[in-house]
Amino acid sequence: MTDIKAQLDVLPGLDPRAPLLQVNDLHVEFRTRDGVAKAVNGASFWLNPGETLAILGESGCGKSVTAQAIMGILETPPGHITRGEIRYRGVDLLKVREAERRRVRANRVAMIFQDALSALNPVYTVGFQLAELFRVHRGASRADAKSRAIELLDQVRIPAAKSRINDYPHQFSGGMRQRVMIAMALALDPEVLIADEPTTALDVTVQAQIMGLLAELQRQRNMGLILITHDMGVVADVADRISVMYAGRIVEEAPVYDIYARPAHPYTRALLESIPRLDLKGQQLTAIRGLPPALTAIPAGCAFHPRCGYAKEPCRQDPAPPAYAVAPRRTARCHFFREVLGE
Amino acid sequence: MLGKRPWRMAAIAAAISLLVAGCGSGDSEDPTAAGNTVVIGISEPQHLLPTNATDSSSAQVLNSLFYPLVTFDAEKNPVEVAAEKISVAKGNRVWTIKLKPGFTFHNGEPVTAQNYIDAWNYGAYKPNAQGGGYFFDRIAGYADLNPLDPDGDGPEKAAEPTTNKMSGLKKIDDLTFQVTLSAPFASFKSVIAYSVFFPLPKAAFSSDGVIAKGFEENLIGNGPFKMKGSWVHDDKIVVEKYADFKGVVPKVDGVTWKIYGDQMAAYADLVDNNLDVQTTIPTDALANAPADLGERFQKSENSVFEFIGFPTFLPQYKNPNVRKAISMAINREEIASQIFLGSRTAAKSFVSPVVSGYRENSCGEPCEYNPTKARELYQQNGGPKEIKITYNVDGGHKSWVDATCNQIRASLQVNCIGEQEPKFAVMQDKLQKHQDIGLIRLGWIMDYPLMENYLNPLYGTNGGSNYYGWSSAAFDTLVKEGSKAATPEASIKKWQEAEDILAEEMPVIPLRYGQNVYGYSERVTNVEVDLFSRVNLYELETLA
Amino acid sequence: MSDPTLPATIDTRPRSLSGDAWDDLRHSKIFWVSSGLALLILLMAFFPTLFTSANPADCTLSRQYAGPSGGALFGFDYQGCDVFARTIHGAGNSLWVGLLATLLAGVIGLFFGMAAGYFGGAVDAILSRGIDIVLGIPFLLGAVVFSGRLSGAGDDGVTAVTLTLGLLTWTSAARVMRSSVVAAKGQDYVAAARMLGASPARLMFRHILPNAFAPFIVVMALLLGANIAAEATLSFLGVGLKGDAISWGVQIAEAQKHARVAPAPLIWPSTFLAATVLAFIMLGDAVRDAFDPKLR
Amino acid sequence: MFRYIVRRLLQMILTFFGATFVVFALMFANQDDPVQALAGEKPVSASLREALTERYHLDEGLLSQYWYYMSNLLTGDLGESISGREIGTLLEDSWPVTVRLSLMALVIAAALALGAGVWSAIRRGSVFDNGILAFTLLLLALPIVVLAPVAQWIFGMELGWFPATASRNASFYALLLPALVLATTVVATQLRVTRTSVAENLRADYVRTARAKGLAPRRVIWVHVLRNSLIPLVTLIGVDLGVLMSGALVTEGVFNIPGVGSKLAQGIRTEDGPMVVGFVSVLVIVFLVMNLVVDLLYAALDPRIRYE
Repeated sequence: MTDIKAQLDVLPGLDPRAPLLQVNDLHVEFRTRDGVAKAVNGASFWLNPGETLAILGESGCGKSVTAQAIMGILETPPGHITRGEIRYRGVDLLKVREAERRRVRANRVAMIFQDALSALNPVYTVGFQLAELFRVHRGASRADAKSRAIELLDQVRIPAAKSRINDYPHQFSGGMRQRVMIAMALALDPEVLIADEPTTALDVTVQAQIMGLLAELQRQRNMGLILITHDMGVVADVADRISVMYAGRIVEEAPVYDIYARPAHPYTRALLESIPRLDLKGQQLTAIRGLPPALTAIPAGCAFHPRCGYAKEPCRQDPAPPAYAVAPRRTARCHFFREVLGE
Repeated sequence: MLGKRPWRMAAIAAAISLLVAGCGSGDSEDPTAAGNTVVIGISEPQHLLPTNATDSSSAQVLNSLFYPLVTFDAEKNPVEVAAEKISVAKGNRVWTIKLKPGFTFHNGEPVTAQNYIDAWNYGAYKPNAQGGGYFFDRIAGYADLNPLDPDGDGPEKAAEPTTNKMSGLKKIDDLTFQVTLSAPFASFKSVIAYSVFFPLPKAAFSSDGVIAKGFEENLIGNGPFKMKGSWVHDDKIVVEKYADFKGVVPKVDGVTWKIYGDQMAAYADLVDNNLDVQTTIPTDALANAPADLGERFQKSENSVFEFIGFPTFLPQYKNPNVRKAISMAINREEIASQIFLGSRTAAKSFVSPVVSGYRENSCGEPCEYNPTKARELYQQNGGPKEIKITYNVDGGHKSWVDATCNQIRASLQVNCIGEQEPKFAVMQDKLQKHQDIGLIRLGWIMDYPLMENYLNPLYGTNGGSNYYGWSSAAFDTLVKEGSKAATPEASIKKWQEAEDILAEEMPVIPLRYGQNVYGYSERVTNVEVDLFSRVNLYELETLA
Repeated sequence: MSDPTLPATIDTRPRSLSGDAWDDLRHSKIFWVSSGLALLILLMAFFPTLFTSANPADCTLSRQYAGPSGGALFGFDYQGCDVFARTIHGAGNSLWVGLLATLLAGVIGLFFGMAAGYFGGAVDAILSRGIDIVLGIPFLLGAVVFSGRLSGAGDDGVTAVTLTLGLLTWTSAARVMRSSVVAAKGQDYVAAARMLGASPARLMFRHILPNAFAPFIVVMALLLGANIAAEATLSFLGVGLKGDAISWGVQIAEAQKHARVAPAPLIWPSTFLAATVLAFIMLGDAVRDAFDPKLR
Repeated sequence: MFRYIVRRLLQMILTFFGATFVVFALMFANQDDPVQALAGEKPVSASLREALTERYHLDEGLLSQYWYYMSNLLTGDLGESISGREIGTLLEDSWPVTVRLSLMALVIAAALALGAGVWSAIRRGSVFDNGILAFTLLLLALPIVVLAPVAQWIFGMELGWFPATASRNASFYALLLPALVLATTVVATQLRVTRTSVAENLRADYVRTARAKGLAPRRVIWVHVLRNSLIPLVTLIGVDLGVLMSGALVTEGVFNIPGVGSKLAQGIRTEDGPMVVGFVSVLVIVFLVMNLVVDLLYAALDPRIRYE
């Protein structure tokens, strides 16, 4: 495995001591005919090697857009990054020229997507799509690339890898396809892996296998993993830290056990309460009142205030609540976080 | 399956097809470049066997490969060429033709009387279905070779001809033969000038009365040029000078007959000097020809006669006055100058000026453009409210028919439409069934320069092209008497009296006489085009 | 009473494909320009007298190639007819032939392509080979037979030309439809719809058609342009419109012969024809983009 | 797959007979008086008419005429055209130049359609996109009847870049102008279809994955997107080749190329049944083969399409 792991000096100025990935006050907006949709409004988080950060939130809260912004595959127009930094090992990727940025993609920072069937090119064999990475990034020969591809399929535990290399995506089951995606992402031994709802399209048993595989591979390679999901259950047993996202902002960030034990933001608390639990069998499930705001018209102040039980006057005015330090290595953007914590 | 790279697939496919496209580059050398030879444009001849070839293109090619018995001088009188002497016994029925000695075919065979007799018999013999067969119908014994089907389309088939030799042809000696006609005809000498009467060498026949396979592609004639290579269909026919030719020797060493499917394409080559002579410049190019060619754009007489026939079997056109009124409504000069840009001249009589006996304006007043009188006469005689002029669409007549209709509409204040028929045959068929397709556009090119060759076929009761059902016994007898008359001058007097009846009855509206409108390149000079639209190969010269 | 907690700005009206499409179309400039142009031409086709009072058939040779004067904005042609009047009056036949022939070809192409693509197997074999046979029939032969046999006396040949174009030009549309149906048939949503008990007809037209429609619409829009232009080729070959029927095709076939001497009688009808083709194809594009959710 | 090809070949034979019969029937319906059609406007003598009617069974019914034609054909004798020329030689004379001309036109059209189609799909709505759209529409709207003579006049006679006409074995260069003119009749449709298909595929998820794999935009388009969007273009190319062969009538006329198109037109005008059917039989074979190749290409391009 390591022979191809030539540590290309992909980017000038990489500082091994700096945090693996640091996103500061990221703003992304989409200029559409119906007005400007502010998909991300100042998201900030960081990631260290070997650590798993879960980004949690309802669909439409900007988590996928954030991931794509990090990878630099946002389609501009209509998507535009208006402010903020994405620092990989100290280097702000937004300042880097596209040609060099491309060398980071899949090489140092990789990504896997939700629906593997449509994410894989239907008209090329799985082997071709895997070997392509080695041929393009490492200039490997056709034979070398093919053997590397087979090795990768073994690693993600796809049976009879040697024969299946020439099969097409539609000949694989949902779980198998997701394993191929993972193999593709890990091909060049990246330091950061962003998984955008990797198991949403899969049933529970396969989900567990995939998450298990991810965790195992992460440990082996001491990789940083950003897990984007809306499923609280998956997060609990995999993530080290959780950032809860709402209307394009990180409203709360904390180690996973603290959040489950004592959430500091009303939205987090509401999310936790809406998880169906065995002991509440037969009772009415609690749901959060209302709908997430349209991104073209995000309410002033704290975006959650129209749906928040604790909302008071200050919550409704600008500026939005800052990230109060609730505890060491833990923040929440709520003026009344103590009240939320207290109960 | 097809490999991973779609690009390799596409590149291979493109390469193969370009290879295929490029490989047939063959002889793209420019035919005009070679020395003292000329390139003349023709359309693809249907046949080249003399007795089967009746279109002008094949006539041109045959004229280079064979030596005619007779040709015409400036006054259009027949003059012996290959024949030494052509004499006729009293009664104009028995003609004796004596050939000039010493002539040989291109394969060395001497030219004898038998060659002519075999060729003419072959042409007349019905099963051979030769296009020019009807030219021999005057010779005695023709009927034995062409038994007619007793009941037309009925079940009975025509009987097989008993013999394939016409009784009227008799060999006197090696260089003389005698032709006996079934009926006296004073001007038979003019008839045998046509290319149908060329001789055929013995080599042409694989057995008695059967043409050898491939002979038509590699003709052997007795003319000033001989075939160089064979007839490349739709491409070209190359002929070169025949060394020991005893007749008048042409100035050029060879001719390439270049075949064109479309006259405009030929004109494009002419302007580009890829083509040396084009005998008929298309009407569409007339507007630019003077500018493109300057004084290399010329005109000369030919026998084309264009007219409109009245369906006299229809009630509305029975009255001659209605016919005269319509004729007076047409301004022939304006159409000739505006539509045909002077390439046609207005016609005011019923035969072509090229024949002796033609009289200027024999039609008289009905052919003069006089809209007011025309409208009066038309309304007095209750002409029909709508006039239709039918024409076959593949002849390029649309523009002048529309113009004529516009004139009739303006003069007679009646509606007039140009009606297209996809094919000439469809028009003919409807006429035979006396359907009302209105006035019919017709044209005629002579076979031989005699008034009779206009009067009989066009206006005779059973004339081949008399589609309008007009017949007059007086007219027929006058034409017959003309044919039998002792001297050509007597024939002409009779034929002119017949023409006067036409002026009275107006079965047709004479419109225009055609002209050869031809052009040549900067490489040639002395270019003349004769009555039959054939280039005079003997005078033609290339500039050094 | 709307729920107070809902942000006022969310549009609560029910959203349908056509609703979205109209929303989309309203904004696109191309849509307005092309539909305006198309409307103008349709108006010209049905009410020529709105644009010119001159009689297109009143031609006198003395005015041959005369320049523009008075009502005749484009001058006079080879026969001395008013080019402007003939172009306006020509719109009727040209559009009539173009639209009808394309409609006919579209319907046949749709059914052949859909059936061949959807049923596959024997049906596909028969229909596809049928398409090959029709492709084999030379265009001119069809035109000659139809114009020869169909048009009685006095008929101006419009039905013959429309039938000729309609019955001979649907093959490429059918082939493109078949290929997109074959591709679309394999998708999961079709299996799902079938599992939900959709009848083949519903499957074909409710589910497969919208997804297989994009390339088909493109080919059809182009076919409209090609058919209007083909009418000129038919007139040139002498099997187009007959009698004194006027159309751009007849004008172009006539003017083409004298283009070097008098380009105007050729340029104007060709420009009108190009503008019509452009208008209908841009309109087709705009509508197709709007109705294709995937291209949103 | 092999069984599929065999089945398709069997179908070809049936289609071949079907096509020849249909065209024979059309020619029969179109037949008024072939003898007169041959003679043009000259009168036809009764004896000549009877002889030709006898030789070509012109007076017999459709079925018997078709039977005569087919019995000859099966013995390899394509028969004689009414003008008396061997149809076999007619085919040999006119097919080569037509194949070269239509292949050249097709390669030019496909290359332009591919290049411009992909580029205008990427730059949807840009000046290039609309410019190319307007240009191809102008080509489409200008009837070939106008385009061919104008092209010949400008490029052939005035500027002299190309020879004004081309002969049967004209050089590659001489055929370039007619090929370009012919290409205009098909390039518009091919380009539009490619543009739509590529635009649609650019939206697909696998394109996002390809970008996420750090592939250069060129590779994303020309490797990943293209192969998914080729099916409509390939379909059209299959159809267009045959159309170019039989439909090049006007272009062949203007450039004096004695190809299949002009021979067909001549055959139809002179109501020459055997000749037209001879040509159409070969044409139908071309269509059949092309469509088989296109269907096989479907399977090659899109693995989800399988033929048993």
